[in-house]
Amino acid sequence: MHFFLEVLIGGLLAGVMYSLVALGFVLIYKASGVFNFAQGAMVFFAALTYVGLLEKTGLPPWIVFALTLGVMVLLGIAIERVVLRPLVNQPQITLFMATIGLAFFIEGLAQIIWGTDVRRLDLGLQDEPIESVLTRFDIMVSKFDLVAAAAAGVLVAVLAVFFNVTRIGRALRAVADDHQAALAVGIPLKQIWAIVWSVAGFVALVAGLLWGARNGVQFALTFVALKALPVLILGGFESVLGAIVGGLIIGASEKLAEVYLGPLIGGGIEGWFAYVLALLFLLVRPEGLFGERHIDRV
Amino acid sequence: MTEHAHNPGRRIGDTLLSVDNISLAFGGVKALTDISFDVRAHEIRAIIGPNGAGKSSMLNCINGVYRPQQGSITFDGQRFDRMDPHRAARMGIARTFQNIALFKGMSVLDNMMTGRNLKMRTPLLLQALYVGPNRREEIEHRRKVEHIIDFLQIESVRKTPVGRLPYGVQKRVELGRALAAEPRLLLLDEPMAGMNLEEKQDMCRFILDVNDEFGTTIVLIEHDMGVVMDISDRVVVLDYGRKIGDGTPDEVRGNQAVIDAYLGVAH
Amino acid sequence: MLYRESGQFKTTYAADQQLFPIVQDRVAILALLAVAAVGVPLVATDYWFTAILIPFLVFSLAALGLNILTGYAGQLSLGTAAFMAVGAIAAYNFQLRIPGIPILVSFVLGGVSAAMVGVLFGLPSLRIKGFYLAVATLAAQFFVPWLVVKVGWFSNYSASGVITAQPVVIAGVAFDTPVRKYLLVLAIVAVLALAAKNLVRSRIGRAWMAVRDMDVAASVIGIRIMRTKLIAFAVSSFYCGVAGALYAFAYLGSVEPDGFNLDLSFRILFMIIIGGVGSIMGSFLGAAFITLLPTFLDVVLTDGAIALGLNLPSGMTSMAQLVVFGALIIFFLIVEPLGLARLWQIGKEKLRLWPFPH
Amino acid sequence: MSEDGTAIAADGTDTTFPRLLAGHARVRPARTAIREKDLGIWLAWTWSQVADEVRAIAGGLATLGFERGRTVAIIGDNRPRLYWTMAAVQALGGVAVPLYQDAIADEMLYVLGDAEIEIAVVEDQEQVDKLLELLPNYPALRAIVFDDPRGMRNYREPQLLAFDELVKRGRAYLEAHPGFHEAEVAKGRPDDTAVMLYTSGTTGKPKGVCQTHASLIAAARGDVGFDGFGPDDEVLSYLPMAWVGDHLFSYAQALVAGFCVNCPESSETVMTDLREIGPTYYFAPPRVFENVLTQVMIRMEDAAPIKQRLFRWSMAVAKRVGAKLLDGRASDVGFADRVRYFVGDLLIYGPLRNVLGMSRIRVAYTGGAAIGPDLFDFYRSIGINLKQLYGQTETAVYVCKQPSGQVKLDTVGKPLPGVQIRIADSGEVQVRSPGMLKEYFRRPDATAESITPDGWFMTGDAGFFDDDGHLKIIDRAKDVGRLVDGTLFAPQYIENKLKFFPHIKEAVAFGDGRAQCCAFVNIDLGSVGNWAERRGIAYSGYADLAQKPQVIALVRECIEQVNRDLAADPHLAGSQIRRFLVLHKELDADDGELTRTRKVRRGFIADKYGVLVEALYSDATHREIETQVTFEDGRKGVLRADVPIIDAAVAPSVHAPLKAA
Repeated sequence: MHFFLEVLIGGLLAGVMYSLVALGFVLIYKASGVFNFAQGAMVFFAALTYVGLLEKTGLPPWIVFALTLGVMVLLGIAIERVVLRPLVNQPQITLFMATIGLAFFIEGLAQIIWGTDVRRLDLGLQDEPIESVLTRFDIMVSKFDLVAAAAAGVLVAVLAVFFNVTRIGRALRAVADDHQAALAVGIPLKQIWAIVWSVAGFVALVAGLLWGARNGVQFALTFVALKALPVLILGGFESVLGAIVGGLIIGASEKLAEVYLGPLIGGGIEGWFAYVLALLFLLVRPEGLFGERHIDRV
Repeated sequence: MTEHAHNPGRRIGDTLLSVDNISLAFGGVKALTDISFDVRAHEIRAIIGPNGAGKSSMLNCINGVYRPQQGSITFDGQRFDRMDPHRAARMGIARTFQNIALFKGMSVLDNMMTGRNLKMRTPLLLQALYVGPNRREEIEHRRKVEHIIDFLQIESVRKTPVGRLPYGVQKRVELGRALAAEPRLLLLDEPMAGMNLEEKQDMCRFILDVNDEFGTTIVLIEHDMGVVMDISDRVVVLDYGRKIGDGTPDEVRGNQAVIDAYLGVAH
Repeated sequence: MLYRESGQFKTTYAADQQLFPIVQDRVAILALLAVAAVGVPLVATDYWFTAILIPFLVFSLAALGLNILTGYAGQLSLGTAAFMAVGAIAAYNFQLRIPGIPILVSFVLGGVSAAMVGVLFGLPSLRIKGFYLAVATLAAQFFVPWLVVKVGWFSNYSASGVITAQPVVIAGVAFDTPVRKYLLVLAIVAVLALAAKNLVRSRIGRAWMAVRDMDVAASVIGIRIMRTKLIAFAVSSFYCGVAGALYAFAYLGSVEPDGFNLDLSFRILFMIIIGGVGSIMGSFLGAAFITLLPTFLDVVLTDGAIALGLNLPSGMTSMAQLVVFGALIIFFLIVEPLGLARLWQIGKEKLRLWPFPH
Repeated sequence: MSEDGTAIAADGTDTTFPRLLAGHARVRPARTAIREKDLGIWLAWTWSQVADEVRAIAGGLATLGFERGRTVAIIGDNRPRLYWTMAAVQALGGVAVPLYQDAIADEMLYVLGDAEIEIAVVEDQEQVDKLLELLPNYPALRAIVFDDPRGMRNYREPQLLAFDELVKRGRAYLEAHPGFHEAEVAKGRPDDTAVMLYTSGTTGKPKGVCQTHASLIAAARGDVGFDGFGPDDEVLSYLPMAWVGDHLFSYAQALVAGFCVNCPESSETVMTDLREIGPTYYFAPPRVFENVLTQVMIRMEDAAPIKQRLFRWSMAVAKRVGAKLLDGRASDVGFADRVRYFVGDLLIYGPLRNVLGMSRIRVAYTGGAAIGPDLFDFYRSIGINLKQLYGQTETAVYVCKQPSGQVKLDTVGKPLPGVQIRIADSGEVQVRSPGMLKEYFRRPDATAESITPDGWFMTGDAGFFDDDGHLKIIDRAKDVGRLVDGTLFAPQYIENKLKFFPHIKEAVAFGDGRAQCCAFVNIDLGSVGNWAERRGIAYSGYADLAQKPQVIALVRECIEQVNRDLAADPHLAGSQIRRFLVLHKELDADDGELTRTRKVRRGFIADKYGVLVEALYSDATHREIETQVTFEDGRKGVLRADVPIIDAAVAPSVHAPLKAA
C-alpha cells in the first residue's frame, strides 16, 4: 500500500509537469484554434536559450531568465506574424501541419545557435526524498518533484486569474468563442494572438527549466510535447481545468501501469501507454473530459 | 414557362411521405414541435415560414441528418422513428442544401457521378484495375449523368472544378447531383436563394421539368412567395417550429395565422 | 505551347475517360517510363541507385499511401512509418515462416497486414476528426515499434529487433544488384501508382473526396462515411506496408524497428505537403524533393563553407535540414497549399493555353 | 481531292442531292459523314447510316401525306437530324425551307404563309411553343415534328409528332413499300427547287430565293474544285441553317465533296468544340473573326510582360513576312526572317492557331461585309489561309473567290469557273453564275427586278475589276455617286476605310454631285481617350477631346493614309478627302443619325448638319453650330460648338485619272 501511494504521488507530481506543457497547448488552441505541435520545440528552445545565455554571459540567473523570456516573447510575436497571420481562416488541419513545420524549424534553429550537446541545468533543487515525509509516512516524495509541481500549480493559478480577471483575458475568451464576433466588437485579434503566443512562450520557458533540470537540456525535451498530447485528448483541448486533471490522470496511470503492468509485458510501455489510454477514452467520449460538444448545423 | 407545365396530365398519387408528430430540440432549444404533414407522390410541396421557423430542420429530419426526439417518418409505407441518411438515400430521397454543399475539389462531372454512388457495384479491387467491369460501369453511369447535364444545360462546364463556377450554376450542379441519384423524393432547401430573376426563372423551369419528366416528388423550402404560389401544389407553413398552416397556395394565402406570422404579429 | 490539342476529339466515353486523354500526355508518360526502365539503368551509377533512386521510389510509394488517406480522404495520419514497419516485418515473417512462398506474395501479404493494422488504428476516425485523429495515429506510431522490439518472435529473436531481409528471388532471378533492385521497385511502384490513379478516378475515389470535401452532403448521397474512411485507412496502409517491405528488402536490407520512427512519418507527411495533397503526381514530386534536398543541402553547405573558409560544426547539415524542412512546410502551406503538383498543373495549363495567360 | 470525290462529282451534271447521298453511301459507306457533340462525346454517323436515316425520315414524311413540290419548314440549331430532314424532303421531290431559329413570331408567320408550309420539323420545345402560338393565325400548319422530346410530355396538340415516332412510322412505311424511296429519288429532276432560302431584304418583306439542285450542286462543285476539298476535310457547322452560307458549306458542298460535317454541342460551346474538332475548312463572317481577334488581344493584355513582348515581336515578324510565306513567295523573304518566322511559329503562331482551333485549317473564308486590314493581316500572317469571297443568296455565294496565293485585302478575288461578270454603266456588278436562283418564290415582280431580260442577276453592288482581274466591291450601287468631274464616289468604301482605324468610330463622306470629297469623323472615345491619357492630354468629355489639336492631327494622319490608299486606285484616286472635320458630338441612333444596326444615315446627317457641310465646301476654317441632343435619360438639350474645318493633303495618283466612260 505504501508503495502504491508512493507511485501514485510520484505519478501525480509528474502529471502536474505534463499539465504544465499541456497548458501551453490549451492557451493557444483557445485563442487561435491552432493545435500547436511546436509547443515541445518551444520548451526545448526556451531551456536551451536559458542555459546557453547562462553559459555565454555569466549573468545572474534571474537576468538570464528575463532575457530568455524576452526572446520567447519575440518568438511568439514572430510566429504570429509569419505563420499565423497568412494562414488565418485556413482549415485547422492546415494550421496543425504548419506547426509541425514550425516545430522542425525551431528545433533546427535552436541547435544551430546553441549546438547539439546535452547540457545540465541546475536550479539548486535536488531530486531527493523529502525527509520529513519519508520518516513520518515512509513514502518517498521527491523534493524536486514537489517544488516543480508547486511552481506549475502557481503558474496555473496565476494564468487562471490572469485570464479570468484582466481585460486581455476577457478578450481572449471572447476570441475563443467566436473569431468573427470578436473582430466585430473591435477586439484586436492579431494583438491577442501575439500575447497568447508570448504567454505560451513563458509557459514553455517554465516547463523547459523544470524538465531541463530534471532530464538535462537536450533534444529529447521536444518529446515532452508528445506526452502532453494524450493529456489534451483526455482533458479536452479547450479546458485549462481539463489540462490539469488530464495531466494528473495520465501522470498517475502511466506510473502505475509502468510499475504494475510493465513487468508483465516487458516494460518500456511509457512510450505508448498514455496514447492507448487516450485512444480508448476517445472512443467513449470524443470531446474529452471537459471539452465542448459541437453540433454540426446543416 | 408555358401553361403546358401545369397541364392536367400531372398525376398526383397516394401519400409517399408522411411526417407524424415530429419534435426536435437542440440541447433544450425546441426547433420543431409536433409537426405532422404528408406529401403525395408526384406533387410539389412547399415549406414556407419566417427565418428560424425550423424549415431546414424539418428537411434534416426527413432524410435523417437530424434525429428527432419524438415522432416518426413514414416513407413509401415504411415507418421510421429515426431515419438515417444512408437509408434515406437508399430509399430514394435526395436533397440539396441551403448553402451549397458541393464537393469543391471535384469537377462538375465528378460531383454528379458521386451522386450515383449508390447505383454502382464494382468491388474495390476491380476499381483499381479500371478496365473491364469498372470501366463499363463508369461509362454506363457517365451516360446517365450526361443526360442530366444536358437536361440542366451545363454542358459548357462539365469538366470545370465546381469552385470556379458562378453561384447560380453551382446551385444547378447541386440539383444535378441530387438528380443523378434518380430520387423519388427530392428535398430542395431554398433552391433559388441568392439568384437573380433570370436564374430563378431557369431554376423554376428545371424544378417543374424534373417533376414533370421524371415524376419526382418534390419538397422545397423557398422564400420567394411568388415562386411558391406559382409552382407548388400544396404548402406547409411553419412558424417558431410549429405548423400554422397547410393547404393549397390559395388556402394558405387566406389563412389568418399565416398572415399574422408574415406580418410579424405577436403570437 | 507543347500541347497541340486541336483535332483531338473523343467519340466514346472510354476515350474521354482514359487515364491520359491528351495524346501528348500519353506520349510523355510512356517516354518517362521508357527512360526510367531503360535509359536510367544505362547511365546511373550504383550510388545513384542505392542512395537516391531506390529510396525515392520507396518513399514515393509511402507518400502515395499517405496521400490516399490524407490527400484524398482527408484523414491526417502521423503513423505512416508504423504501417511501413508492419509491412516490412510481416513480409519478413511470411518469407521466414512459410517455406517457398513467392517474395511478391510476401510483399502483398505485408501490405495486407499493414492494411489490417491500419483499419484497427483507423477505427477512432469513426468518432473523431482532424488533429484528434492525428494524435490517435500517433498511438500506432509509438505502439508498433515497441511491440516489435518487445515480442522477439517478430524479428526471429534477433538483437534489439533488427530484421535482416531475405534475398529477393523471383522466378529464379536474384534481385541482388542495385540496378535489379531498382527495376523491381520501379515495376512495383509503377503498377501500384496506376492502381491508385484508377482508384481515385473510380467510385471509391469520389467517395473519399466527397467525405473529405463535405461529409454531410456525402452521407446524404448515401455514401457510408465510416466504411469509406476505413477503406481509405486500409488502402493507404496497404501502400505504406508494401513501401515498408520494399524499404527493408530493396533499400536497406536490414532494418531495426526504431528506424520506423516518428521522424520518418513526418518526412513522408512533408513529402505530400510539398508535393501536393490529393495528387498522385504530387506524391512523386514530394518524394523526389525530400529525398534530394538533404543531398543538395549537404553539397551546398559543405562546398559553401569551404568556399567561405568556414569551419562548420558537425551535424550542421542535419540541423540546417530541419530548419529548411520546417520553413518549406510553412512556406508551401501559406503560398501553395496544393504543393508542387499544383505548380505542375498550373504549368501544364499554361502550356495548354499558351500563348494566352492562365 | 481524292479519286472518290472526283468520282462523285463527275457523276454527271443531272444529279440531285438525294442521288449524291446515295452515291456516297455506295462509294464510302463506312466513312464518317456527320458528327454531333451530344452528351459529352462526338457521336458519328457514316454515310450509309445517314442514307438509312434519311430514307426513314422520308418514309415518315410520306406517312404524313407529303407530296412532291411541297415545302417543309426546318427550324433549329445545326442538328444532324435537321440536315437529314432536308435531304429527306428533297428525296420526295419537296422543297426544304430552313428558317432562322431566333426569328420572332411575326417574321415566322409571314414565311410560313409565303412558303405555304404545312409541315415543320423543329429542334425542341422552344420552337414548338413558337409555332403553337402561331397556330391560331396559321391553321394550315398540320404537322410539327420535334427532335428533342424534353418538356414535351404533356403537350397534347394533335399536330405534334416526335421525331422518333416519325422515323418509326417511316421504317414501317418503307417495309410496306419496298423500293419507294429509290423510286421517289429517281423521279427527282436537277431543275427542281431544292431549297428556299429567305433573304431579309433591307426593305419590304422577306423573299424566298428558290435554288435548284442543279444550281446548288454546280456552285458547290465549283467551290470544291476551286480549293480541292475532298472526303478528308472537316467543317464545323455553327452558322444558322437558314443562311445560305451554312447551307452551302454544311450541306451542298459536304454532299458534293463528301466531307464530314460537325455539329457543336450548344451555342455556348462552339469555341471549345471548334478546338476539339479542328476543322480543315472554315467559314465565318467578319464579325466572328473580329471577335476572336479581340479576345486574343484582350487575353494577351493579361499575359506576363515577357510573354507580351514575345507576342509583339512575333506578330511584327509575322506581319512583315507571314503573308508572303503563306502565299508561297518564300523567295521574297530573307533567310533571317524565315528563321524568325520559324521561331515565331514554334512559340506563338502555332500554339495560337491551336488554342483557337484553327491549326488544321487549310482554307478559311470570310465575306458578306468589308473586312479590316488589321483583321485580315492578322489571320493570314499567323499562317491561316483566310480568303475572301463574294456572292449572294441568289447566286449561291458562287461569284468570286480569292485564289490561294493571290489574296488582296480590298478585292474579293476572281470570278469562279463558269461565272460571268459585267459592270453595268451605273457601276453595278451583274452576274451570270451556275449558282443563280431559279426565281423568287411566287414573286415574279421581284424576280424581274433582279434579273435583267438577258439573264444577268443584278447584285446591287457597285464595283470594278482591278488590273489583276480581281473584282473590287466598293459600295451599294444606289449609294455610289459621281463628283462633278465625273469621278466615281463611293462613300461607304471611304467610310469603311476610315472606320478600320481604331481611333475612328464613324465617318460620313460627302461628294455626290460636288466638286470634291469631304468627310465628317467621329473619334472613338475609348480608343482616343486612352491615347490621350497616355500622352497626358486632359479632356472633359467627347466634345472637348474631339477639338484637341493633337486629336485632330491624329485624325488627319488617318485621312491622309486613306488618301494615299485611294490614290493607288485609278478609279478612286479622284475621290480623295480634301477637307474634313471632327464632329463635336457622337452620332447616335437615338438622334436618328444612325440606323438601329448602326449604319450612318447619310442624307439625314447632311440635312441636320447642313451648316457644317456648307462650311466644308467653303473656305471657312471653323464654323459654330448648335445641335439638339438627346441625353441618356431622354432629356433634350442644345450643344454649342465651334468646329474647326481642316484641309487634308492629297496624294498624287499613281495612275492617269480615269474618267467615267
